[in-house]
Amino acid sequence: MTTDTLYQEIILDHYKHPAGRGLREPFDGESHQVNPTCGDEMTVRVRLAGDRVKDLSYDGKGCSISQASASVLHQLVAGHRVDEAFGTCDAFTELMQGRGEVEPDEDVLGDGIAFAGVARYPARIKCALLSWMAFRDAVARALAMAGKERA
Amino acid sequence: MTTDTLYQEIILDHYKHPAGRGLREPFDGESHQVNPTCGDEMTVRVRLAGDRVKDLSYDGKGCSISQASASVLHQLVAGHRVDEAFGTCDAFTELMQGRGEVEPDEDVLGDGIAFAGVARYPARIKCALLSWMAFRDAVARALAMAGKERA
Amino acid sequence: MNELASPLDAEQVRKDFPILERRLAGDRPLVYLDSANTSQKPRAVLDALADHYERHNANVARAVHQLGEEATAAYENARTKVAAFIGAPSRDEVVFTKNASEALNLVANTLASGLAADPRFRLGPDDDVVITEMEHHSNIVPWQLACQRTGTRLRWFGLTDEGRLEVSNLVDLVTERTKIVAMVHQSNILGTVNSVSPIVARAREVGALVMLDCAQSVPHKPVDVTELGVDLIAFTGHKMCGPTGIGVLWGRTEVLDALPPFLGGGEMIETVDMTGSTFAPIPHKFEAGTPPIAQAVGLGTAVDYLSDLGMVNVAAHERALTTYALERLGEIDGVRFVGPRLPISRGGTVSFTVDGIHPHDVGQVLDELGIAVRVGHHCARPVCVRYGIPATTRASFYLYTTPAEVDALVDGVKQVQRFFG
Amino acid sequence: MNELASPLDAEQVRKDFPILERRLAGDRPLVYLDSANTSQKPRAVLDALADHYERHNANVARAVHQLGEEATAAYENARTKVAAFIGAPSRDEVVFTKNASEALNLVANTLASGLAADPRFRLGPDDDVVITEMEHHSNIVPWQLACQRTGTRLRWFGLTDEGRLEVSNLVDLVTERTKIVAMVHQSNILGTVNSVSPIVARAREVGALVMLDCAQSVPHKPVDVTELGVDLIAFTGHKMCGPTGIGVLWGRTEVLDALPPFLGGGEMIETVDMTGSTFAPIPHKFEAGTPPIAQAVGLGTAVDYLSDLGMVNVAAHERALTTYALERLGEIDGVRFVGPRLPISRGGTVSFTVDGIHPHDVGQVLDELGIAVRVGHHCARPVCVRYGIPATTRASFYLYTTPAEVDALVDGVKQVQRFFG
Ligand SMILES: Cc1ncc(COP(=O)(O)O)c(C=O)c1O
Ligand SMILES: Cc1ncc(COP(=O)(O)O)c(C=O)c1O
Repeated sequence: MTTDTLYQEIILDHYKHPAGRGLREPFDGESHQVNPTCGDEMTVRVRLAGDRVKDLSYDGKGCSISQASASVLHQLVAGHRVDEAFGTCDAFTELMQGRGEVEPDEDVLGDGIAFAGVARYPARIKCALLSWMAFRDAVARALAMAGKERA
Repeated sequence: MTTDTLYQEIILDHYKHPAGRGLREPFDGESHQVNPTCGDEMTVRVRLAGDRVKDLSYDGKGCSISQASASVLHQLVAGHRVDEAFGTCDAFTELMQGRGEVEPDEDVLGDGIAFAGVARYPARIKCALLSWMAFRDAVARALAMAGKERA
Repeated sequence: MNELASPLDAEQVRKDFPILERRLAGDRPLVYLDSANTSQKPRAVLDALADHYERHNANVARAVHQLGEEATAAYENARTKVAAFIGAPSRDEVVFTKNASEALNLVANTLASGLAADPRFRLGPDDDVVITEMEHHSNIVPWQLACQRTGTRLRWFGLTDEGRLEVSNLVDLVTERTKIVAMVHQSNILGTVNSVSPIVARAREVGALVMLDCAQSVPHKPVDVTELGVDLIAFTGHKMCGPTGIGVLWGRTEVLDALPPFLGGGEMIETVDMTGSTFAPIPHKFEAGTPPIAQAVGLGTAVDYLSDLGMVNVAAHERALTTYALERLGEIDGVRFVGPRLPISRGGTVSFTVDGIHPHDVGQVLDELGIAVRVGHHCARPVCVRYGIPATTRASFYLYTTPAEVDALVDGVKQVQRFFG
Repeated sequence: MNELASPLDAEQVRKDFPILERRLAGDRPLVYLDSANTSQKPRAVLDALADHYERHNANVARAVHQLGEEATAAYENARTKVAAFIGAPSRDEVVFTKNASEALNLVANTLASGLAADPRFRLGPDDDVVITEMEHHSNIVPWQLACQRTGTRLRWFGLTDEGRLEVSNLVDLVTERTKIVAMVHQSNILGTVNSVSPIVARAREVGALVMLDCAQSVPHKPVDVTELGVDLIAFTGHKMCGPTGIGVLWGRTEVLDALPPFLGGGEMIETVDMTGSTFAPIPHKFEAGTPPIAQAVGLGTAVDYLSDLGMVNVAAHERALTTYALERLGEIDGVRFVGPRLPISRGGTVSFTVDGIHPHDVGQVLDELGIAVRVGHHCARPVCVRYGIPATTRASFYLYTTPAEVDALVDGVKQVQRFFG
């Protein structure tokens, strides 16, 4: 293990040039997540259209891993079907919790495979997952709200 | 250290044939003491006459050391002047707390010198002192009561 | 007797415990019959402690550095081991405390605090807490203090002359008023193992929680929390080959989730503002401050050690010894047992009195012979009061105890009688 | 720099600490700069633990046997050593807890319980508790919980931009309503050492208690409770060369006597009846259950170790290192200190940010170089909020830290900047 396993070029790129960063209006669901050990924070908003994630916008303070991960999240789920996005979420979570023993599928995870090394750093897994947890929660809130409105 | 250091013949004698045992009426002060570690209990009554301890009566449950010590206490203080009795108390307490390094004075402590070995058994010191603490407390109560009556 | 119908080779086991080679005053070998008070530690546990401090020592859950990650992994791994050892469905249900007493106090205290959202977890003046007359002080005083604070009524099961729980009044005692039944699994003074299921059944009928004090059962026999069907248990590391300074509270997730936090600070928080804080999920919610890290690692190793021997074997070994000890001690004139006389539903803890001789004197003379027993009320004074005695002498066995040590005890008691005769 | 104006020979001291020979991933030597989180342990402490478990292990205060007497003597002897170490007038004023957090909670909890006879020791809705914005969570959350239970108002001293206590409003803050001022002696994030005497003087005027969190001062400089003139202090063994699993509460006799019991059970009682109990005198009143026996023995040895080196020398060594570190780190463009920039009234804990790089990333790259620092809010989140930062990188020094390690840190930070630049 060296720093390079963790800080892949792709990660540093996303960190320095994040995709889709910034909180945008309108949105259907929002979630704010905190990493208690380090004080990192991440807010994620989703805008749904039918069965699709029309936009995912985000903002937060945190380390390169959490920032880059949010950028990759945006790249992978914005414009995609909600069920597909949840599948990607599952795959990314599995990769993170796999102690470095899970082989990532590039077709599903795209740039996300660069995070494979993070799984070997227990203290950083939460950083990588922060935005993904917020995304899941934001969609759940959006759907709950929509359900209420229909009722 | 062997059992014989602790269980001197004199101690076993007092244990098997205690002097002055039993609670007697009338009395001027009474005290009940408990040893929390083993549940031993001792009640001591004093009857005062002028500056003298006219009688000291006692009863309790406990080990050979606590029972023999009460018997020696009776022997040493019943009939003696209160200030003398307190002097004896001080000497006995000093002996017990002296970690086996205090040379007991037979003139003051009489059979009490047999307890010198107890000082080397931290768990038993409290047993030996139980009746003596009760005696001191009983006299204090008697004097306080007398003071109140005079006032 | 030298042959015991035991699946354990105690002579072999003894080699794992350095202290058992200790010579006492007068060059006497140590006959340690006080394991219910605290157990001795195998070499494996001492090595684990040394290795932790010499190679991996760091604080947990706070560091991104290598030592911190190693220490955290070791600490959390100990939690996983303990959870498996007691059959806990989730490792998050295992909370490390400083001893069993803290675990018991944690529950009494949080129920009494009034801070739980759900009223089932708040004690009040219309409620009862039910304990038993054979509890250790650590499962009496916390409830007395809790009841004093909240006006809750404290009730208890009495004892039969045989040293067993009097359960004939179960239905009158455990009622709709009862919020929690807190009772000992195996008595540390009587040796009695309580039958838990009828009480759990009744508690379920009336919606009461059940907490079991397993300080004397988890070290000595297989304990499976799922099988027991209780809500909470407490036990302590130092009685099960582990270090001092660590205990365990196990609780069902729903129950631990519902209890408000106990001690505040350190890593038990989610976020802290000067004006208010939110708390971490279990188990961390109940682990304020730097936990007993090295001690958890040691306890994890102790659990491995016990599991390797097999708790079924440990229990069988102690049963054989107890049978033998009850038989041999029972033959001595003037020896009276306090607790079950038959080796049925009881553990390897044998309390007795010797006619006309105070336990302090019994213990003292035994000590001169190198035999370590405990004398006193064993932190269960109500039991002594119940049986009208000031104290008992208690011999307690563990996996390293041999029948020869029981023989030494029997000979010792006879010598005591000669001495004071 | 290789020569430090320090009275300690750190190279010699390092030989006492086995872990400092540890090689990390990539065969890097360990540069341990996280002692404010937890300290490393000298061989003497590890030997004392092993010797205790291998030769003297038994429960305390309960046994008449030889091992029990030895364990009790060792445990109580540790209390005597700790009392002498902090200048306590009586050894009975030293209570062993599981960590500093428990000591702080003990005081908050017993004040909030409402069980004290004397109203000065009962918190209520007309009272204030005063803390500071630079407290560790362990001295915030207990008071938040206590205030929540009792309706007491929580107030706090703010911080200056320099990282010092804002005391200009002392008289408005500490008033007749104030029951207790609870504050940190040395901040674990800022390094600031607070000046205690003006606050004690004001507290005395209004009849408030003063409790000092000495978790970061007792390990690093001479602390004399009598000189400080406070009522209570808390500290923790693992930060002062001692084992995990032990902390200390010291309190003036009158204060500890007046506080009601905290945890119930075990040896904290005088007598127990099913209907009510009475309690042992201090310190045992506050030590429920089997205490951290081996850990107390280890802490006693740690205190001996520190005393032999001399706490004045330890403090001087750290001052020299801190001066050097502030100077060298201060030369790096983009490094900003959080806490006093001058080595005056501050300890060897240096928090900083690196422009544009998150502390997690700083810590991670340093770790790859074998340099262990802590990153995050250091359990003092309000300080981060106060200074508008999410977290800091913190290097903290101890008696085994060398100037070469400071150099390694400085080089490491530069490498971090290159990496993310
Ligand atoms: C200032 C301060 N107070 C309290 C604590 C809590 O100490 P412990 O974690 O040992 O309870 C710490 C250390 O974490 C600290 O730095
Ligand atoms: C039945 C029982 N419960 C609770 C305890 C308390 O355990 P600890 O002293 O480790 O808190 C003990 C042991 O002393 C015990 O035997």
